[in-house]
Amino acid sequence: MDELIKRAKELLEAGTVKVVIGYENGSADKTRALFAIEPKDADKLIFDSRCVMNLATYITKAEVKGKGKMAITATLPVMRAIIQLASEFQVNDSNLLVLGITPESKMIEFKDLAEVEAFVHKYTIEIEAKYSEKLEKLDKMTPSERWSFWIEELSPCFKCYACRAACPMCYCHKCTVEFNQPQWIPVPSHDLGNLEWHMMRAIHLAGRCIDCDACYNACPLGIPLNLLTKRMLIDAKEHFGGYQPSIKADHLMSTYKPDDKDNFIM
Amino acid sequence: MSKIGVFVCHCGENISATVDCARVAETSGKLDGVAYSVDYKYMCSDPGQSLIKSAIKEKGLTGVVVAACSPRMHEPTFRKACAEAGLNPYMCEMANLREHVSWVHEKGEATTEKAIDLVRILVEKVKYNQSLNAIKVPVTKTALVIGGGIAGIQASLDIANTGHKVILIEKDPSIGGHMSQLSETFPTLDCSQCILTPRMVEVAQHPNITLYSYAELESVEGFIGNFKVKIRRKSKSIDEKLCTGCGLCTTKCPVKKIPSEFNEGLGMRTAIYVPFPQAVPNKPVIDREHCTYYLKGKCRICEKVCPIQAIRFDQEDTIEEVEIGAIVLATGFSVKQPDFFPEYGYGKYPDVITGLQFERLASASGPTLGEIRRPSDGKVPQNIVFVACAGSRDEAKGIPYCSKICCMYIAKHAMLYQHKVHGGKSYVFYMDIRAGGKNYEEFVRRAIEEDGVNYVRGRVSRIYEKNGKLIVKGVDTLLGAMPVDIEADMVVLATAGVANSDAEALAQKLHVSYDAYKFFAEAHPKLKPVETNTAGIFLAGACQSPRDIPESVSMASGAAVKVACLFSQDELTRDPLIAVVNRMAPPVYSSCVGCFLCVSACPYQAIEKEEIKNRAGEVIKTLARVNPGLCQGCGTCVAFCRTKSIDLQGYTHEQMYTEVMALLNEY
Amino acid sequence: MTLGFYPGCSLKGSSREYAESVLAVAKAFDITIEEIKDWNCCGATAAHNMNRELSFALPARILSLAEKQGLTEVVVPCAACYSRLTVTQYELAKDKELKDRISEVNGMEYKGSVTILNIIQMLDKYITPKLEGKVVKPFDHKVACYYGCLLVRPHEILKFDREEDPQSMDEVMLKAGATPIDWAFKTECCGAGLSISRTPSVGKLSGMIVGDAKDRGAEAIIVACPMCHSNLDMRRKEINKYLGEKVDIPVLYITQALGLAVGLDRKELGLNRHFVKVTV
Amino acid sequence: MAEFEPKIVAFVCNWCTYAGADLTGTSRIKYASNVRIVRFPCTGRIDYMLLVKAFDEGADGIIVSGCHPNDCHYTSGNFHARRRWIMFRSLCDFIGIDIRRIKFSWVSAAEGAKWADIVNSTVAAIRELGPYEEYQKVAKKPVKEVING
Amino acid sequence: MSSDNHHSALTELGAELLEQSDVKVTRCYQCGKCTAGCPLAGEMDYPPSLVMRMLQTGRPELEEKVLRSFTIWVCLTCEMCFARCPMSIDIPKMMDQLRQKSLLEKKTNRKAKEIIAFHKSFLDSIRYTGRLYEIGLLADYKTRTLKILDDMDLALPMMKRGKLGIFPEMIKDRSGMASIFRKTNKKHKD
Repeated sequence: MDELIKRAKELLEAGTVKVVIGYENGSADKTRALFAIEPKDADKLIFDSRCVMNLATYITKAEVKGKGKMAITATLPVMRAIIQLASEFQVNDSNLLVLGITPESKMIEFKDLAEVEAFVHKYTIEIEAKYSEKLEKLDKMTPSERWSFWIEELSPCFKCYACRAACPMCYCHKCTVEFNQPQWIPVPSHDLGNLEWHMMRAIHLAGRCIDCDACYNACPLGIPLNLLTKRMLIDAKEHFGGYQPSIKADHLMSTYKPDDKDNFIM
Repeated sequence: MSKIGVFVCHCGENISATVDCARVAETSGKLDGVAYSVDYKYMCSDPGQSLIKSAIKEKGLTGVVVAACSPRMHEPTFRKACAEAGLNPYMCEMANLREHVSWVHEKGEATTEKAIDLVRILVEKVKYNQSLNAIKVPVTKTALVIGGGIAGIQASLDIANTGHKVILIEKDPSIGGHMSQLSETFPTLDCSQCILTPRMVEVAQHPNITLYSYAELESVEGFIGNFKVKIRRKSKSIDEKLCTGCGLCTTKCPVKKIPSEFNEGLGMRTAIYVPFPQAVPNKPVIDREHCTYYLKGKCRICEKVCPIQAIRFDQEDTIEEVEIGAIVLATGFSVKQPDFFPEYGYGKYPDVITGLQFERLASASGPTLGEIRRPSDGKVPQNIVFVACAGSRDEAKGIPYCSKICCMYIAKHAMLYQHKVHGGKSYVFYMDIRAGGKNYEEFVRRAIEEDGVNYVRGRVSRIYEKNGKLIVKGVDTLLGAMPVDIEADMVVLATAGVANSDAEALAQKLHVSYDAYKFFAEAHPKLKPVETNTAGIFLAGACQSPRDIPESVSMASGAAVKVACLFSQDELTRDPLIAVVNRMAPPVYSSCVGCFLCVSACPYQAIEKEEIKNRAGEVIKTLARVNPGLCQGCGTCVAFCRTKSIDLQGYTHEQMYTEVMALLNEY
Repeated sequence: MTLGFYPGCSLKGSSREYAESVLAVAKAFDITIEEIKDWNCCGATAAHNMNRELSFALPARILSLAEKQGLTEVVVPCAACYSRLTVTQYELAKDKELKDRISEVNGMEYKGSVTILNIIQMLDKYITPKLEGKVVKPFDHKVACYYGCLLVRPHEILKFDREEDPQSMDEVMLKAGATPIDWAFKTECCGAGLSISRTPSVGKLSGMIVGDAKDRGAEAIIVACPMCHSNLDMRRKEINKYLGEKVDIPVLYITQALGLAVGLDRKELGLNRHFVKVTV
Repeated sequence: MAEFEPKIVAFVCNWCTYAGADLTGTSRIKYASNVRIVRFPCTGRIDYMLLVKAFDEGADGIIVSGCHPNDCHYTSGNFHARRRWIMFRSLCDFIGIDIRRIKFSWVSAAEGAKWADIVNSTVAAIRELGPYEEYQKVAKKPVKEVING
Repeated sequence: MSSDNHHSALTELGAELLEQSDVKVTRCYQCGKCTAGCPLAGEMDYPPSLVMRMLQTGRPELEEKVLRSFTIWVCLTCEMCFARCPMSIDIPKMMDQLRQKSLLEKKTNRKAKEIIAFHKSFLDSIRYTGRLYEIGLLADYKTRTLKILDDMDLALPMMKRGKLGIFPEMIKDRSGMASIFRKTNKKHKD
């Protein structure tokens, strides 16, 4: 990725951006986020198949944002997240420059976010086959079986919130779980509280999740919590024709159509 | 620590008949935070309210729960009482023990338990109520009256005479409504047009009234005192300022065979037409659906004959935008049309007609100049049958209600027939004679005793033609249910009065409630008969339910007074039950992260962006802010906000959460 | 194309010409008719007058047999049988307890999966759409289409045509080249079940029907019910007595009239079996 | 043994269903007393988390009811609500919450009889389903046990 | 808990009619449309609307008169009254119920003898053969009513036209048929 390093250096040298966000080698053959501030830091930039973490998580963080204009190494999921965040007024052209990496691992520098959006729209979000199978299996179960499945799966969760930290859409300063007047979600890691936390997270991501699986990858217990968001993704498609992150379009769940289905309403 | 007072009302026996009110009061008294509880026969009465007021003062209550009827009925009453005793009115809540408990459940343990539950829920809610201050909004002192029948005319004149501006819109080319179609009026038999037309002229000439005929409501936004209304003025295809109403065009128009709406299809009109000679405004419109020029691109005869070149073929609809403080709905009613009575052959036999058609036959200005001649061959019917309740009181046909005006107009019709056709025989098939009204019963008696109308108690099963006669198969239930067949020359059906076909759409535009039959709903069946559930919108006449002329007129005057009361104030107060975005100490300022997804969820465009700046004037945070003037308090944003940063006063997160908790804890 | 067939008792006896004409017309349009095996009487008026359970058990047995035989659609030409079968299907669908009880009484499972067609529905679905070009001898007569009671009432259950002034038969006859007249007795009762036990009443009721058809110039009365047919045809003596004159307008089943229009043989259609000679 | 009496919570809007339930009373139509109504200004205000809370606290069934489409006092609160219900209902189903226990309905201010029907049919349906023990088993599980276990 | 006590205004017979045929007699407001359209109202001792009124009163002697009436037997079930009833009262279904009660309590009207005999002959025919055997029906009916000569003028021409089968059509499962009659006939023996 010499091209990436070269461009990052140029941007930092010229002062066009104050920080370049990308990946570097971490311990145990893993990659971690790199925040290049000095041109020389850019030498550490890498990009390969191990780079799956969603870097968009960082662009809403005050510590990063506060440094000035950012450039970011962005794979397709990262770009999707960026567009969704732009639609929610969290980033804009004045504070973010995108150094895109195509699915073919080629770098493209985008003039602005509108270009990023156009690029993102070339690819639709598709649920991977292995997940479709799992979802289908769950659909075939009786509600009671699904209930037991989820209670069992969610039971070990001790609310470390790694899923929340890894999710680019979870940028709220004060999450609902921290809302204590009233205490919506019970604090102890109890089956009920776990269930409510994950249900709430899923519904908050309805129409917003860009299916990057960062939450699942971050979970130390390997809980398949991305199944919940994938299910919401399928429902959005089935009932409302789906969605694509778009800077200007109205949000799927804050709008409606007069003919939304109501066959379940008496 | 809360000091809450619980006041349990017996509502006479309405509540106490099935709920043990003393036990409700006693049990509530033991609830945490309740300082005082009592039951009383009529809590809304003066002594009842005094009981609340003195308790507030003496016990230093911080909150009040009145367990009585629906809050939709008396919440304002009790909040006012609290305010008078120095307690913030929004610290008062009501538990609905009447409509939701005593009236819908049998006497018993479970019923009293439910009453106690409802009180407990509200006690818990009140603990989280906050003192709120009413919002003040200005008033635009112009009224919009929709519908130019007798009710709309009366309302417009009354409002205009109090010195306020009125805009009256009428969908037809002329005002006058159904009343202008009537022959004589019961119970006095004075000529309908003779008493109506002077009022119509007065409307046209009144300096405070702007009349838009051939116009319809396009849209409404805003709220009481501050409506923004768009009016569609349909193109009349003439220049109204130039037109003198000479009528030359209407005599020369070659399309002459259009069934006249005014004559209920019994007469014809031209494509460019004035609906009737006394029309106001007395200027023609072109009916584009029938005009040869609009259909085929050729003709323009009216344009050629018009002495002052007032025809405008290229005229388009215009949209008028006006600011309005109050709206009076006076859109009237319709009568059921053909195919509704296949067993009576309406629409199949030309001599089976509706009551409204009979009015046109009996009217001196009608197609027969007031002679009763049947439509098929113009003969004077020697035997005539009037069928009451044609559609009304007929659950199977979807109209279980009584149309109210038919009993009287049938008596009038039969009487007019007997006056006009000497030696003719008339029969009225009826089930009950509903003649409650000043001089009404006497009028019906006159028809029977003096004019010899044959009243037969029973309903007609079928009407069919045989050898040129209409065979009416009826029954006389007073003769041990004896079948009665009558050979008639003409049959008049007292067709049910129904809501207009566009009533539902109009109600939805205005956000007023309507009943199962699409008649507009009053805010309270007894005490708020001219108000709707939407503040600032009032009802007059038969759009609320079928009613006769005197009732429509009184209702119109009632609505006009309501408008005048509203316009007597320069400012209105509004409940402060609106959404608010939370604020916190710096550096957070608010838990709102400024995603602004709430903006598109808001039905009122009431959410704006607010920038928080530091001393240097730099924007450090952008938050949502609710415009209190625009917010109507639906709470759609509240349930949507991920960070729970917006809350709705009066229905806060804590209040609703607490209610749910209280609901089930001790179920 | 195979269609289930429930003839009912009349079509095997006093109204066999109805069955003959139904089968002839079906054959002419390549429809294979498969009779329900070992079918029983629907119970008619007698059963529902005398014994409610029996009045559901008998039709339910017929429908169970049809289900067993794998039939999905059954045409029931007799209006009375059509009414009984449809009412039973409706009541059993509404009341599970009754359904279970009837299955037990019959010793047969009843699912309620069969679609019941009356003769007009059958014609509308399978024959009239293919009629164009097949009408070789248009039935060029003024006809009074007589629906009777049980084809259209109660609408709540049958959901066929409309109760007052129905049109479906008129439309079929129009396509067969006839001129249906507008008349007043389309759905008045002919006396039906009282034919034998109160013959004079039937003479009067049927008389009014035939009288109105005559007054309005009908050349034939078209029916779709064997009971209507036997009253209007075989009771002509009593009818004429009531009317005080000899009226000889023939009464044809709709399938007979349609059969004539598409050029079928008069005998094949059973026209020779009528009491009032078919002159049209 | 006494018949199981389901606990039912109704979340209703003020302008249509609450008023409709008032009309049920004014019309003196009798219905089952198992239901407790919580009044909201609009179905748009109904937080789906409150539904979950109702189950947490022991509800056996829930009714959510508001204005028919186009009848909303606030123009579109019910439309927004409907869209959320579609997603929420599906999520509940996916999690294994028994969605037969959540009844959604439109009841207008004129439909007093419909309200009685909705309550009665919901009570009958929930009675048939029995107490929501499956959920309660999880909700009532002591916290300690989880920590130790 | 709620109760279904709101039918308490009904008598025992009224409650039975509601239970068995969904007819609530108090719904009738006596408009008479059923009578006006009934083809045989003129032959009834009490026209349909009067029957409704008699039942509404709840007076035992009037209920008794209804059960003993000719009306319930001469009713043709033509469904016209139900079709036009503004209150959708299913009078024909109610008539079925009244007839069966009248039979069960042995209160049948004497004038209805022939009608009932016909129904019985009809059902007997089905009971034994599964299908209607028209000649058998006629013969049985004539023995029951002693109306030997009625309709004889029809029989011969019918046979000539092939409209009367000489032998009965019999279904195979006749024991099944008999069992159906047995099981549904617990209440009344004829």
